[in-house]
Amino acid sequence: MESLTLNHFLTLSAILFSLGVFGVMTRRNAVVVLMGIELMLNSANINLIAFSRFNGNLDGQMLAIFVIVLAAAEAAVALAIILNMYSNLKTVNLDEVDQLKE
Amino acid sequence: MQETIIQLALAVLILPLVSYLVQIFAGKRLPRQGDWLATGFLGAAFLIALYIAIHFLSAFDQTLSYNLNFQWLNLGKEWSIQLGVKVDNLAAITLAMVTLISFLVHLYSIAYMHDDSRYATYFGYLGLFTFSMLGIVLSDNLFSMYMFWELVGLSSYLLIGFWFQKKEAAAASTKAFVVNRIGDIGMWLGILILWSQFYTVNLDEIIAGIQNGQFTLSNTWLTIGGILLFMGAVGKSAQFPLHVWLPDAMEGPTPVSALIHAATMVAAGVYFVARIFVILSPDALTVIAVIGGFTAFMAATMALTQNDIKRILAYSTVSQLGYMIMGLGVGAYSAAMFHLLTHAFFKACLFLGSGAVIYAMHHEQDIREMGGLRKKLPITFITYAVATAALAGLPLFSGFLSKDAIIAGGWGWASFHGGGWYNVVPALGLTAALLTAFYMGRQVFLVFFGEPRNKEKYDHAHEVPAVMWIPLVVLSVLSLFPLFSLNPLSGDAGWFMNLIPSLQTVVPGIDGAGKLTELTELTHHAHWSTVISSVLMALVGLAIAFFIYMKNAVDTDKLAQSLRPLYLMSFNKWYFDEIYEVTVVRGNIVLAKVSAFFDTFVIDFLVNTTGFLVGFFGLLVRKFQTGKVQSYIAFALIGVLVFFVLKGVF
Amino acid sequence: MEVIMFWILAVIIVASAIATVFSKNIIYSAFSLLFSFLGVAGIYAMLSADFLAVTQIMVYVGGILTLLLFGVMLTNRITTMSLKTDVFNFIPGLIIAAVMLGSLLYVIWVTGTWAKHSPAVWDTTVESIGTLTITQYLLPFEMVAIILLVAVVGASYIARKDKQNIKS
Amino acid sequence: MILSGLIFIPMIIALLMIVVPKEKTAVFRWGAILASVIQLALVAILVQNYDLTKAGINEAAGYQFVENYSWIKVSAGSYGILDISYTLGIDGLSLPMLILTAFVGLIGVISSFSIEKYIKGYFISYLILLSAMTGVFAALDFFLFYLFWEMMLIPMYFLIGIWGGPRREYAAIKFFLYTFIGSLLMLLVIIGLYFSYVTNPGAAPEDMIHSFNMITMMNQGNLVAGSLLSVEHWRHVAFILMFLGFAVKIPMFPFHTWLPDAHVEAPTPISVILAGVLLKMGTYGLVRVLWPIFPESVLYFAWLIALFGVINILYGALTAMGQTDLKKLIAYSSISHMGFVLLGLASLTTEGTMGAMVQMFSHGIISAMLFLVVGVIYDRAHHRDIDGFGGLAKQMPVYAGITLFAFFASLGLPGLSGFVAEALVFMGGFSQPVTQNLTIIATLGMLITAIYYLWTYQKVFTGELNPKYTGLTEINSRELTMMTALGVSILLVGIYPSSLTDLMTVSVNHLNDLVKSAGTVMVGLN
Repeated sequence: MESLTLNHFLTLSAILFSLGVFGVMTRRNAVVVLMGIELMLNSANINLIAFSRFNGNLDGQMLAIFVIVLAAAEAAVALAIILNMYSNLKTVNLDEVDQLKE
Repeated sequence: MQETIIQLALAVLILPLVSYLVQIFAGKRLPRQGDWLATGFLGAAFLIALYIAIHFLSAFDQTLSYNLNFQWLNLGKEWSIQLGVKVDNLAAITLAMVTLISFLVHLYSIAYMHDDSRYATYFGYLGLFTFSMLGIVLSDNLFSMYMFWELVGLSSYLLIGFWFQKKEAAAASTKAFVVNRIGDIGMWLGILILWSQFYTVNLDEIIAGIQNGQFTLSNTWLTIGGILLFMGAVGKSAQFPLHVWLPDAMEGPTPVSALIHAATMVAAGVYFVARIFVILSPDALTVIAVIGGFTAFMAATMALTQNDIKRILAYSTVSQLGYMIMGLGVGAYSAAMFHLLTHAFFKACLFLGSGAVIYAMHHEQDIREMGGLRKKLPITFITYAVATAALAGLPLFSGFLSKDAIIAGGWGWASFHGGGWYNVVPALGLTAALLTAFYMGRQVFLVFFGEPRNKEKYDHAHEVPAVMWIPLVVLSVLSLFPLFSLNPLSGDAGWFMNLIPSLQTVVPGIDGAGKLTELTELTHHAHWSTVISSVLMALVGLAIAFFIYMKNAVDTDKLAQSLRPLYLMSFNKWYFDEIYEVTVVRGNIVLAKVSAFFDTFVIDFLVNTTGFLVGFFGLLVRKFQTGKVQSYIAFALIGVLVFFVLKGVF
Repeated sequence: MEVIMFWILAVIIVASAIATVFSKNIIYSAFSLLFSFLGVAGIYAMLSADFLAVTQIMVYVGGILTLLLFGVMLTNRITTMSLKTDVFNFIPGLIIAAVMLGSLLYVIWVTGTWAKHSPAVWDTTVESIGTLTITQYLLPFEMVAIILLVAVVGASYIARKDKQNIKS
Repeated sequence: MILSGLIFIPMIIALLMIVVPKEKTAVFRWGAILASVIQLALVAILVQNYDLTKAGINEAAGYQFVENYSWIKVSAGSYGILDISYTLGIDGLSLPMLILTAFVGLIGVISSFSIEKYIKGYFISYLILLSAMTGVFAALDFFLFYLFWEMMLIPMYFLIGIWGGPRREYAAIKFFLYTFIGSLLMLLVIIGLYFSYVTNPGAAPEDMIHSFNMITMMNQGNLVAGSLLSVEHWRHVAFILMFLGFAVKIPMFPFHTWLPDAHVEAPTPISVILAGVLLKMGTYGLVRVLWPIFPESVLYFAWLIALFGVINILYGALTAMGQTDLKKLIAYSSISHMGFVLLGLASLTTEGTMGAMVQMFSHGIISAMLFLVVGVIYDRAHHRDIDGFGGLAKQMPVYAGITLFAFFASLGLPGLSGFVAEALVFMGGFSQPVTQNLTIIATLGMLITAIYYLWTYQKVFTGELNPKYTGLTEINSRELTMMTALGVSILLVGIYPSSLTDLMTVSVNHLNDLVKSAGTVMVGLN
């Protein structure tokens, strides 16, 4: 068995990302969509950290930290929006929400 | 002396302008609405002009002329636009003539216009007109001549439309200005041709330039230029085919007709052609002669059947202007100028006389309603008769001298060109003389002789006041032969023909002096036969009129019936108005409507369609805005993918 | 050893991610996501990013996932409504995701040599990250701090019950 | 500092007005008067101190009252250095336009006293418009020029869209979109010019200073070798694009249809400004920017420009004849008259160019007067249908006289300013073989113009008085004051044109020499 290369990680990250995309695209429940987004962010972080390692410096890791922090903030805001949406529209199903239209 | 004369000439020019400004801005507040002031200004102008004229007459030098130039516009190039005044014999005499008639018309108007509500304005307009006319007379260059030319158009517009409440007057004024403008455009193009060649507008410099062969284009262009310049005169002097405005212009007050449409403004065209006479090529002159001769004949036929006393005179004016133009065309320069002068006096006399008749008849203008007025209006009758005799070309009167000289010049010109169809031009002139005598005879017999046809108006008629008949007397005296030539049968020996000799052309390739000598020779040769034939024509014309309208030898209605097509043609003025109405006026309106339609429904339609298409596209694109978060994400991702693919492909 | 470790983690991550995405029950999704996050943390550890691995577990598992679960609980009335939720736009989603995956893999494999450096091995990165945070990355750090503050305030503002809504 | 003052004083006063409560209408009215009077006074100072011997155009030293401050200077790596400066200066081409702006601006303010709606907003917009217009005429930096150019659009949009007639929104949007597309075309070329001209040609790419200064662009030595606009056919393309940008403003057939709509809907003072000043910006742009920067294209396209000029003259006049709305008629006559400017500029002779410049000024004051004339009757009769009046000369003799004066001025009566302009244009056009035939055709415009004005006068003022209008009041003293001021200036330019032309002679000659010499040299450029 060969040793691990960067491509392994990148491929993993690509698969994870695509799954995230699929989730975001197809799920009806806003919370699950949010989960898909988290998956995508995670895949990005894998990339960053892998690059960081194979570049020999910590810039990627630093960036990943910021991503994690922002993801937390994002999750908080997004959930707040979902709660608001729920209290106003009585639903969290995105296909029933088209308030953005006009 | 030069400076004094120039200053005096400028004073003559400015006085009417001052009169205009005073009358327009302060006239209403002056006692008697300022008529005395305007008349006084013009009287002063006349006296100064007379002084200038006497100066020139006493010097009696054919080449005497005074110039003053100033730079009007300098654009930093080697050329500049120089305006200026030039006083020579012709200008001095015309100056005196214009101011005299203007003064007399002012005087006459005091009574004639007395009840008008815009009395002060009227005198103002007269001043403006006189100013513009004097400007043309004094200009030494084409540019300022053109400027004053248009100002004359403006003042005639104002005066014809003076009684603007009358629809006809308003329409006539518009027509006059527009028709004149057609001619002016031609004139302006002519000026442009000369300008683009010489970069000067000064006439003397242009003449010198052409004489020295600096006109680099072919002689055809010189002909075209000449004809274009002549177009200005066609408009202003009411020559065929732009004569249609003049009869309509009779809607203006009668003194105005006398001033503008008989004596001065219409003479401006002739004066202008005289000023450019020497640069006209033989071909251009032929065109001018033919148009002049034709106009003289055509207008005379139109005058035969009119019933409005002023309209007869109007057509007669067109006809007489045709004579002058013809005279210039055939090279009888001094004869034409002579006729300009004599015609101004007797035609002004006729118009003012007709005004007196109209005034006495309480604004009745139809000659069929008049008759027997010689008893009621003796002074008017005598002066009118004298002027009629002059117009008809009877010996002993001024008109004979000049008209005869023109026709003789026409015969001379025809034989210079070897006869043939060239003879048609003087023949037309001669025929017109017959017709003139006839229609003037008709008018005088119908108005002053016979029994009154409208008893009521006749009974109320009475002789006009002194301010009105004094001008008549002055003008009729000026229509007598001794003032111009001691020989009643020839003007050749008179002071005018000697002071203002015929000029020789400067067009390259022509022996000017030789041509002039030969023309003079041939004209002289034709003199006696012309005298006899034209006297004969005049007498025959008068005699026919006498038998028809005095002796009632022929029933006029029956005559008209038997010559119906000819009668109608004459009565309807050869249908010119109708033809123009259908072609030019309608054509213009249609063109205007078409372009307005085009603008709204084609161009603006395209513009709005573009706007609509953009909006429609927007509506289409709006469909993508579903309001669903996931579709937005999908679009974003598709965009990313497209980018990917494109990056991969290229 | 390392390779085997990677494969195991990869399988865990992908499998639980698939479960997250496809599961009809939200609760299952959330718990699958937990495994996915843990697996990613393992990958971080393998890439000698110890600090990040710990952070991942703490923030994602401890924070975000809990938050998500709260979200699920608060927005679904368990008594009245099933926690099940279905999938829609299946085909377009699949196509886009597949094309995305294809392009990504294509780019990864075509490029081949991403690595500029042989894999670095750090004993611990905590110290270096700490140093970097307050030196080179001070400004972003401060900005992130502000963003967090704003997010906290904003989130609580958005999520608060509207008084008028309560009345009505 | 005079120019900056000239530009910004109205704006400062407008900003001060913001804090004034909107009930105090007198403050806004007299504040606007104050701004305009200050502007006029400053322009008078400019004229007083103006050196008639300096040409300007493409010589930085020839400009006067120059203000030059570096504004934005950024290095853009391999794209060189971005250099935007605040450069103002005037020469013989801009001075008359500044006089016109200040003069017509004041007339517009006086005329604005009749505005009754949202007075505060109106005067603030008006003053900002005034600032922007002045800025366009004084700017020498393309960036600044464009900035003022766009700044003018917004107040104009509101002035038409809020204070206009019944279809004001349509008109305002049409005006805005049309002119905006025009300015986008212009922006495109400005950017192209920016990349193609540098102040230090020959330097390394990253050291090249790309300036927006117009004067830099007028010197063909500043072209970067190999740049887009050093290729002849691209230069032609750029010329056409920018020309179209200005053509919308002129407005040139077939891009003119915004004008009648805008005029018809705009309130009287805005029509006055629109016709008096705004239209001149298009033609000013031509002489200020296009002619010196693309001399060879000018020579190449001269006949086409002249052709469009003649189409403008005739088409505008004919369409005017077909109108029944008095204001629309005058709007179309504006189109017709702006054609003379194009024809004159295309002739590339001193007379022609000077004629075009005089026409710009003269049309500014004449059309201002014409729109005021229409405003007077509209205020009283509340309609503008030419066929709906009749015999007004009896009821309002002074007004009729003034109208006749304005009409005759517009149809080019000698002694009034329009004639000087037309005469010079014709002289210039006729003496150039390229434009000769077109000039001959253009003279027909003189006739058509006369016909429609006189017909209009005949229909509106002559004949029996329409009994509906026996109650109309004569023109009042405020209106009379404006008319008199305009009338006197029309007469002054008409009788003594040197008073105007002397300001421009040196610059106009220099411009012509530049276009002719540079144009012939450049033709060889590939």
